[in-house]
Amino acid sequence: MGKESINISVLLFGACKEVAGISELSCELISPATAATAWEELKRRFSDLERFERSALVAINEEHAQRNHPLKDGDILAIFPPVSGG
Amino acid sequence: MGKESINISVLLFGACKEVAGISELSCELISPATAATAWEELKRRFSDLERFERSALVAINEEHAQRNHPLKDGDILAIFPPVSGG
Amino acid sequence: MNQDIYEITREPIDKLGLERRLITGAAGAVVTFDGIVRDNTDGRRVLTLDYDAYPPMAVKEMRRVGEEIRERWPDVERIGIIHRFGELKVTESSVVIVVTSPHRKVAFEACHYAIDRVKQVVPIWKKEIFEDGEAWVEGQRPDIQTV
Amino acid sequence: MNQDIYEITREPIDKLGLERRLITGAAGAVVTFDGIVRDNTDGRRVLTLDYDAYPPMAVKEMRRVGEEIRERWPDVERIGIIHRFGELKVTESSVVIVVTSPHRKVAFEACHYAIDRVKQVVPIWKKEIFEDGEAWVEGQRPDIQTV
Repeated sequence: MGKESINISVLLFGACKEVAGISELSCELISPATAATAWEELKRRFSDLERFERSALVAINEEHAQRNHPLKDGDILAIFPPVSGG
Repeated sequence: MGKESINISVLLFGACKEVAGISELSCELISPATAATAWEELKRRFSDLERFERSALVAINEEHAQRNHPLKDGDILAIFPPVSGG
Repeated sequence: MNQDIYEITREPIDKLGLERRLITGAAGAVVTFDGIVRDNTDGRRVLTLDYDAYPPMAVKEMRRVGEEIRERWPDVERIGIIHRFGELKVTESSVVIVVTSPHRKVAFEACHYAIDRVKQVVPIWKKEIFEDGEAWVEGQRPDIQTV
Repeated sequence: MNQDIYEITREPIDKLGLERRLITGAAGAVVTFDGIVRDNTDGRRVLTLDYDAYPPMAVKEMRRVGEEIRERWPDVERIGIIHRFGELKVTESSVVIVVTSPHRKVAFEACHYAIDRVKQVVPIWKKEIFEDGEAWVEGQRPDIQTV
């Protein structure tokens, strides 16, 4: 039997969305996975995201989170540059 | 020939107006006169103004002034309690 | 500076209109202070406030407050001050002050300064009408006039 | 506290309507911050600003800013924050924040704090569209997320 996998939704915002050319996608990850695992997978698919390696922030289920935060099946992961509203 | 006299307009505001029961009057004063001279004359006419002896402020021709400021013919003297707008 | 606005009026203050007259493409921050008639003073129920004013001098003093602001905060873009007088009901605006500037810190500081100064120097007096009586609000005697 | 207002919208912000929904007889001071699209950034002419947003999270974060305010300034009466997104023209409002309190100092301080925090934590991003190009505005990376 293979390793267990989880499915998450990924949302991209701001310059991350523009560079990737996509705002929303699904992602299947081998468990255990963290936001960092998903980020590596995203960079593989959209290599231009590499430029946000140091700056990108993440939120999990609409809450700011660290990149080492674990992901579980059904989570919504958002990835975006530092905010610039106002 | 008698002493020279000047005519001024007096405006009362706020509690001063209410206590005197008048908002505007003319006043003839013997020259030289200051705001304090006019104030003495007003207290003679409206004795209840006495209660503002220490607090009343004056303006001459729409500018804040000291009570020892000289008055000249045609001046507009305003007398009022400390302001409480806003 | 010529487009600043200083007015005194018996009519309800048109706050949105005042802001519209002051907003320019150069101003990124608009800070507005709106002074509202409260329903109580230290717990005693207020029915209305009755404002007396010396209109021409009030406008001069408001203009002077604006000049003080421009000396202290040269980055200020526009200033507008409208004070109402006559009888005001609870939740009506007695004074509206608008300050615009390219960045927000200056607009906040200048607007706060403006209402502090208006309450110190502009010749307006208010009487509180309570359910069971009335009383003129005692202002502070300013240092500049200690005679 | 339940009557505070936190919204995100593509439509022009109804500033006067927001204020009206928040004004109560207990509040003597209403301080409003209105963030306006400036016509230039460091002298370079701006045509429009294009705001991207993560709406549900933005509302959560605005609500959290409101909670911070109530901890710091218990006298605050009402808080309202509306942020707009989409394409905004010069002199249009991107964000309006209203804070009411019995006395003015608290309302000024809390409103200033609110816009500072909104710019730090609410997930919204703006792109400046110039005559001759465009650029995302770089936000500050917050300390809380240094990984």
